[in-house]
Amino acid sequence: MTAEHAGRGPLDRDELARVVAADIPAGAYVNLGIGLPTVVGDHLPAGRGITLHTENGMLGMGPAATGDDIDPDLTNAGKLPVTETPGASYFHHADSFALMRGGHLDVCVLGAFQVSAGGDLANWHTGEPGAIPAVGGAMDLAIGARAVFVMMPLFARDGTPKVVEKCTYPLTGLACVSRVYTDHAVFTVDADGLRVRDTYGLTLAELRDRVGLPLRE
Amino acid sequence: MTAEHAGRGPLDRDELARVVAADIPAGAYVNLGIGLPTVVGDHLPAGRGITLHTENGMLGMGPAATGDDIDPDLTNAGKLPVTETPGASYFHHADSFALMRGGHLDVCVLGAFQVSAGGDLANWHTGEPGAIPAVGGAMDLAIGARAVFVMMPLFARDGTPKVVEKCTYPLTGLACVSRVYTDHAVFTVDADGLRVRDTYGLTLAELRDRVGLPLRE
Amino acid sequence: MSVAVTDADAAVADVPDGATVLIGGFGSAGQPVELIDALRRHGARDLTVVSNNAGNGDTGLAALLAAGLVRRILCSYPRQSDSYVFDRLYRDGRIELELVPQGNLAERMRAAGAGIGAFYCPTGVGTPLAEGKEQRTIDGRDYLLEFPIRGDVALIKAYRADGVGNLVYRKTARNFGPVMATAATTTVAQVTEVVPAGGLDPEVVVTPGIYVDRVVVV
Amino acid sequence: MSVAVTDADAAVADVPDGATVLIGGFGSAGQPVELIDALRRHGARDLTVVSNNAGNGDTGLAALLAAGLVRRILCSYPRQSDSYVFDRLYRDGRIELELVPQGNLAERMRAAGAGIGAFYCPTGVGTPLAEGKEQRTIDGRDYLLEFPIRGDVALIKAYRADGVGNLVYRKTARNFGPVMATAATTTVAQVTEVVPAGGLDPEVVVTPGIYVDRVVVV
Repeated sequence: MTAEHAGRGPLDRDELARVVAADIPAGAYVNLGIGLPTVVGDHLPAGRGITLHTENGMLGMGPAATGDDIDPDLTNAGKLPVTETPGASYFHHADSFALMRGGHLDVCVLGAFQVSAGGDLANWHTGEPGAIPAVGGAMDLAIGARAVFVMMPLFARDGTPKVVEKCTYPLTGLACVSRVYTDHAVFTVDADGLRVRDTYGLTLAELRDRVGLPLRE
Repeated sequence: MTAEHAGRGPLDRDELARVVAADIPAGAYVNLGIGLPTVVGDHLPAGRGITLHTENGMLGMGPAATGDDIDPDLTNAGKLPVTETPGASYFHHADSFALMRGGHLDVCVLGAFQVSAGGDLANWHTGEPGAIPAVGGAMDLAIGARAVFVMMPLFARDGTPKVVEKCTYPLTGLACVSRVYTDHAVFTVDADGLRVRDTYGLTLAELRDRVGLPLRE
Repeated sequence: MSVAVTDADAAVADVPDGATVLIGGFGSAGQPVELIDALRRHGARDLTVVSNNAGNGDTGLAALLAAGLVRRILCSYPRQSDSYVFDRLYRDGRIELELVPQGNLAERMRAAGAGIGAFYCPTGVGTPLAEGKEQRTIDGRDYLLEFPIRGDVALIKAYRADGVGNLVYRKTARNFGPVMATAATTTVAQVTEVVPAGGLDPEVVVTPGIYVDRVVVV
Repeated sequence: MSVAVTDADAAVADVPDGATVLIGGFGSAGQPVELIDALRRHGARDLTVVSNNAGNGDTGLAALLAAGLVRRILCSYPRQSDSYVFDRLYRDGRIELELVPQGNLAERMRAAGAGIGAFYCPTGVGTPLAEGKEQRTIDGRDYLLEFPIRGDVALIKAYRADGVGNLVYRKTARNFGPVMATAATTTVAQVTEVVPAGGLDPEVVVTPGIYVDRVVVV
């Protein structure tokens, strides 16, 4: 059953982050990708025992560092200064990626250019001529985390949906996305394709019309 | 040129260990296998900066522990209590064997049942019916150390040479032995076979007669 | 996440018959004797055990074997001066042995924990332990293809835990513990002490708490 | 063995033209700037550099690139807001790029240090980065075959060394240092301080001295 929240506008950035944050299970180990997913960290409920991993080599990452707490040796995957929480640990890159690729993270949250109905992810490269590619840990997270949450606007600037039948951007991983959180709808992904869990600012019928894909309710 | 030391008896256990110890380069990282090779540790000259590795997870192993220094959490590969030296470090088994297999040890010293003229090593299993096999880290050391020194009596109890054309015991590693230290002779091994560096208690001619293999001088 | 701190019997109460159990230790150093004793009391049968040795004397792993609960063991060095329990079972055909070179035992468990599907390793080429394994020449050197070893449960011994399950070890008792913790679905660590989260320096944690499910103070 | 303690210029003086140089750091955290500057002054040409990023601003790795000494770079994330030196060289066709997923960069160097000939890894299956790689299905999952990355020299930044070259790091500046130290023929570490052997707790050493050839205090 889809929950339609049509009598309101689409989710703003913080509202979207709160929806994602609310879906992260208590006690989970979580990696928040660079960019939009970082905002989720500001909305994780206290006391739920959620531990943040940063792939440059730390579990138990705390909030962004400010003022005197800024330490150039303590940064997140976006190379911004962060803090440590009690119970944190540091490890080298091979250990950090073993943790990611070995299936030990409960959830990762990633931005995306496109997600296909089958859960394929495209988030590392526009593929445009002259664009300099950069992949970082995106492919490792895509295949490694037990649940891959994507967080993105539902529509590109030109209005085309970013949830697609088949990705046209270069892929990051195959059939790896579990859920897609967007400003206009939350989707779950399984072997049968996309199901709409929530809509925001439009009805399911309107969503189907604008996305143009089979969307189960 | 072979150095013949015929005017004396064969090397005893400590003399043999001293010959091996004298050949370990200053500054070397060394693993001494269980059994006879352990004796080499007692004869390493001080001040040569030789560091001992034990595959259960330590660099900078010191001499055997006695009395109050015995700590059940600090043992060597033979499971005997040992000590640590200044500059020691501990690591887990995957890291310890990565170090061994990655070619970082300068020398390992191993016991053997047989060594072939081509440097094949047999030291883990008699292959007799009913014998329980046990390999430990022998195969990892054989392929991993930059130089593999074998230390053994030249003749088995029945008088047959343990340096052979082709091993009849199950192999530990192929073409991996660099030198063979025995009570009656020291051999170097290369692509052309065995060369006799020293004899003890017999002449080169007598050695050739008893071993029955082509032995270069 | 706060780690579950429990007693030894509760910590192994859900190990099912037929489970693969990774058991830490090199000889007696790092052997989680109290957890093994609890597993024996629990009585799960047809176990596959992965451990470097096959027990010493009559206690710990040897007692588990003597109780007839272990169908199969993967280890590198079963034969020791006091491994008479294993020796008897093996000669009587009452336990299967898969002999694994020590480095492969460690690296195959690391592979399981790290998501590696298989790896090429030079250990054992040309030996009887190469039988049945794929061989490949890479850059002029021969390698054997080795596959991961995964556990349903790992029983390990560490020195101290903190409240989120971070572990530090003591000297060479560290041995297989950190690797096994990554390779099992459920990891149980026996420790001498649990300190609050923040009580271990983040720089010196050897096993991060993400790999530790239950802690038992003995 | 006592580690050689030297100055930055002496530490890189024997790096030949055409060398493969592993350079630690994730962005600026852990980047061995003083060693990179010395390598630039040394002037070895046609270098292949392996590093997570391709330089920031005009200093460190970016300056090495700007000096025209680097023919080829393997990295996971060259494009950053201030990677204009690399960007220009790349667009001008004056530097080759091999883009390697970050986990493969680390694991391929670990493999080099650990004697692994190759390994099967799930990262990148079905993506453009799988092109030209062998694929194999193991237990129903698809993997790509990845080969080791070896260095002639590794330049890394640690926090403290002791007299035998044991290293400890600081926070997330640890990143690639410990892995690169194992993967290079010669490893040079810049540190803030060298303490005597015995001055680091053996339990907390991250990189054992066997992997460290030269130490430079900056």
